Amino acid sequence: MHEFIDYIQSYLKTKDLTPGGDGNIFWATVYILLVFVGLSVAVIAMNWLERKILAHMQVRLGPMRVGPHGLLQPIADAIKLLLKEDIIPSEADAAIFWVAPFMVVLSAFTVFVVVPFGPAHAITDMNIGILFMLGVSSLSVLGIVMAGWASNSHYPLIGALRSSAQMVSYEVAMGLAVVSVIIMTSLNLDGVGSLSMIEIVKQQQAQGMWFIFKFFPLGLVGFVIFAIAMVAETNRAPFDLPEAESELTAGFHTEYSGFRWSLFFLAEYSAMIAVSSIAVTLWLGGWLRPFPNWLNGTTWDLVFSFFPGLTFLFFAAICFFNTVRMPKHPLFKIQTMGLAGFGVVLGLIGLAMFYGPVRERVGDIYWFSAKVAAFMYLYIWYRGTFPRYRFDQLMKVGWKVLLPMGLALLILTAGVGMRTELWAQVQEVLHK
Amino acid sequence: MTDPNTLSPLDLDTPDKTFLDANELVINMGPQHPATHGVLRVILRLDGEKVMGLECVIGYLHRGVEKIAENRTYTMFNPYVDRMDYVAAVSNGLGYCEAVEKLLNVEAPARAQYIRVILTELNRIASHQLWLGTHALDIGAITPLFYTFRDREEILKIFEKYCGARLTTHAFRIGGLQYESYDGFEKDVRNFVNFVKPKIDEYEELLTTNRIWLERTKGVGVISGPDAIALGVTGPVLRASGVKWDIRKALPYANYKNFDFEIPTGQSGDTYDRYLVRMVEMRQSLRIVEQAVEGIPEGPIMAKVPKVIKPAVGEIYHSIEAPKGELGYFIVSDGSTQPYRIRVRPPSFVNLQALDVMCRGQLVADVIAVIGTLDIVLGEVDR
Amino acid sequence: MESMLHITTLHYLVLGAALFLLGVIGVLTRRNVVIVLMSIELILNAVNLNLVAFSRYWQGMPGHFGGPMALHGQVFSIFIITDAAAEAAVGLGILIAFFRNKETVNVDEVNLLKW
Amino acid sequence: MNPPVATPFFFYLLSGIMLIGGVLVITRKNAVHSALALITTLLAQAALYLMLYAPFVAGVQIILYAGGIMVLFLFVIMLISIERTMKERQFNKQWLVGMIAAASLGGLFISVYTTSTKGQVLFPEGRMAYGEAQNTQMIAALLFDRSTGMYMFAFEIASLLLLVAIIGAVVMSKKRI
Repeated sequence: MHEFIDYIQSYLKTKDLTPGGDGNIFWATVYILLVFVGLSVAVIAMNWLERKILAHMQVRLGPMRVGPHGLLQPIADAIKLLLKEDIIPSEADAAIFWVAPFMVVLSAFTVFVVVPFGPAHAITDMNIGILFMLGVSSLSVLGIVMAGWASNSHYPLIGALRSSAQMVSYEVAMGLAVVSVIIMTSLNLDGVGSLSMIEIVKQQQAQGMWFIFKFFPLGLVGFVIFAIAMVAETNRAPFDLPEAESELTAGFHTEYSGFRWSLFFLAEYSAMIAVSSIAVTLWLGGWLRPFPNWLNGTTWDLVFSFFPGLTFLFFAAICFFNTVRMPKHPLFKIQTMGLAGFGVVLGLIGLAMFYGPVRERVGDIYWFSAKVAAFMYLYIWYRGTFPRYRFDQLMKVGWKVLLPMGLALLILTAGVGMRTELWAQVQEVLHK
Repeated sequence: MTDPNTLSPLDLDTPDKTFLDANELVINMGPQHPATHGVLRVILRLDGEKVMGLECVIGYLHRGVEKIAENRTYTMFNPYVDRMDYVAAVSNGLGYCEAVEKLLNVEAPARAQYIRVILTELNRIASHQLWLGTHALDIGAITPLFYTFRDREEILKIFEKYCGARLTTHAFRIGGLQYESYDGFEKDVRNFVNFVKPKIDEYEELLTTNRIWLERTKGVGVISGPDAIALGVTGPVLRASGVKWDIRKALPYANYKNFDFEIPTGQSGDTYDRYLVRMVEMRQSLRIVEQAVEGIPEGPIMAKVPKVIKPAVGEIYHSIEAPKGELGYFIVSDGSTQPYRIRVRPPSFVNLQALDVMCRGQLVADVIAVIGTLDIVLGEVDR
Repeated sequence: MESMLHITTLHYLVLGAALFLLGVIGVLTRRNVVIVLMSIELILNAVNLNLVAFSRYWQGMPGHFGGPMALHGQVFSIFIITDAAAEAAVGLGILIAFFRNKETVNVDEVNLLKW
Repeated sequence: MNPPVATPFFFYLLSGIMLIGGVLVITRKNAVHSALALITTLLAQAALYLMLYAPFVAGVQIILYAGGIMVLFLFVIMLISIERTMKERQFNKQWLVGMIAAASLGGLFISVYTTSTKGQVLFPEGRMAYGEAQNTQMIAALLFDRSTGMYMFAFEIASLLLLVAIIGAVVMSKKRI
């Protein structure tokens, strides 16, 4: 028992190691559970936020009935989905039909093994981090194709073919943008780059610049290519053809219902979070706080470290603001009291985050999540604004616009990078 | 895979040899499909995503309106016409009442004419708003739907205040109106005109210059002017092909010749032009409403019509410009209180024939856009 | 039993050989061209497994071929994966062309050089 | 560097998956099932690569094989109708010859692996384990580096091969050029 506690504590003494890097199985398990739970909560929150934000963009209120401001609506939906009959069409290929959603969910969740929420806050740090993420997330294509084919119906099949063609073609542009970042990571003293997610962020820290600003506008162009490709990769509006409701009813998951359908839903949202975290890690400095050059110094570090606590306090304040007017109906009274309780919990979390050791540990997670949340808002915004591309136009954008742009970007980045390296060497020689 | 030829009686001029013949896909779209605007069933023959031909199967909403008419008196049949094009019920009523008035040789008084024009034009705007919302939804833009429904609500409120119903209004009577306009009717209409003008700009802001919207609508579902005329297509679809034909100008009915308005036309006859034409039409309708509300005269609202309507033996064809095109009523009277035969020429039904021509060689997604741009209402197609 | 619990290079080689044999059986006996192509992928993978296992083996060996830079096997396996991609693309292209003309995917019906 | 955990267990698990997958690939009637079995095999193999301290090859295996080539396979299987082929005979007439050839090849493997050991292991495990931390960088050095790189030419040839394959595939599958 004593050894076990020692084993647990041994990891806490290491400051800059991920549990995987330390080889500590206990903490790796804890981290896996934490990421899993956090991701599920994020998907639930995203579900509610998407409905609310989209509704307010469209001059309506969105869910209002279940819980105060519909806060419990996602839970109600989840219960409904779990209780629904799980239909497998009689002509479907049952085994594949059964496996497909799990395949999609697995690939969407597995990528979070290497997502760096902080220098030590990742399940593990792989030498092939970004390659792993791209590779595993591309496996969801297989699940989608399986789902579409196994349904043995026209609409799902077309949806599956569309979506796999779309994902495969946008992966190319995505990969090129990613490679341009990997070239940027190699612009250090020993000239060795890295595919590791943590190392990429550390390079941005070392070079004193987020890669979105590197070699302006090259970094920005790469980011834009990735930002477009990642929307297509996750089959979201305006590239949501595979599930274009008005054309293909629901695309590859037309025949799915209940629990299995909700797995697809879960996978879609966690894939959105996954690609957003790639974008954040590669271009937006991962867990680094904003304005590191402009507002530097320990004072500013302290100020920025208060942000997580303040955010939670802000949410708590919103909750309390909504409880000021107490409704008469007893049911709504309970709801409002529940909201107040939620506000108290949020406030306590916020206060806890001002406590020194906690503050140090959550700062990086907070900034990472905040940046990912900004991307999530973008996704919702796109959905509220854009019509849908047609399939040939989508392919045109992917192959004729983004791919040449990506190639040119890659060559230019390599060229500019070599020039700066040469320049550094010349300087070195001159100094000698 | 089923042999497509045995599945449907598609009469296609031999398409070019397809990529994988064995995999030519026959897709049954509808009658339960979110984008067919009701219970339209379209049998699509696809080569990959390319449409090789299609056939519309209609009749799922057939209620025998024309047959019902033969067993009802002229007055009793009046509410039934609202149920044909239920998003433009007022226009249907106007067409029917004017046709019977023509048969009886009476004319509605001037005040009634003005109120009729106001309500009909408001209904045109409502119909176009509904079209815009659903059309944009089909193409994937979900937000305009809610904007247009928010504004259409104001029109329905005016209808409700005027005659107590929002959708199937039964607003007009043979020979004029039953109800005098309520207090503040003119104010409501003026307020509405001022309210909706910036809103139309808002719709256009979301769509007109949106790159994706342009790519999805330009060059899609093109139909040339002569083709459109040959198929009997009318309304905005015809005008977008460059044919300046609007019954309000060409064969003026009601008192449309008193008003100053323009007939917008397009050039290329594609989906984008049809969109623009309808947007301009909404503004022109507002112009008509503005003029009409300024010029409402005082006076009676009902002409002298006998209690029991018994037109003389004869037949009449009368058509009006409904929001969707030419809406015609052909009425045969045998001198009794009931019409011997009523035949309706519904614009949606005739326009729907152009679907095949417009969709050949396009992609599946375009079929959705074209069905949307035709602005069909299945209640009117099937009657 | 001891040799069972201690995984050596030989274990990987035996696994590779087994996969190779499965691939060979598939290529020689199946009629469906798609499955024949997949069996070829199996063979290539068996080879890859051997190469990577040997790369690991040489990394632990002293001498000219050994040492930390003894990753030649891995480099070779990457080349083989590239080849597999090219082979799959061309093979499936031929398959499509063939299917379009003969409406069959059976390998023993490919008995004409021209049709 | 961490000591590897439960290597035999994972080795036997993964090799079991691979062998079952391989058997399914060559025995299934339905080509889609075969493809899925092959994907399972490939993924298990990627895990084996990780056990062999070759993470880069594992990544390439996942991204290219499982994510790329197999999607291509699935695409083609879905394009060609398979209902008819499923009803037909699955094995060709020379299956006996094939089995004999495979059996003799297997015998050859067995004889090689068993006879030459003489009581000692043919290829003992490499005792020194170099970590995967720099694996990608070292492969890159072998491929591209000025001093240590020796596969640059082969790399270029491979790219040429891919180009030819692209053109070939397009020419083959286009209906008219």
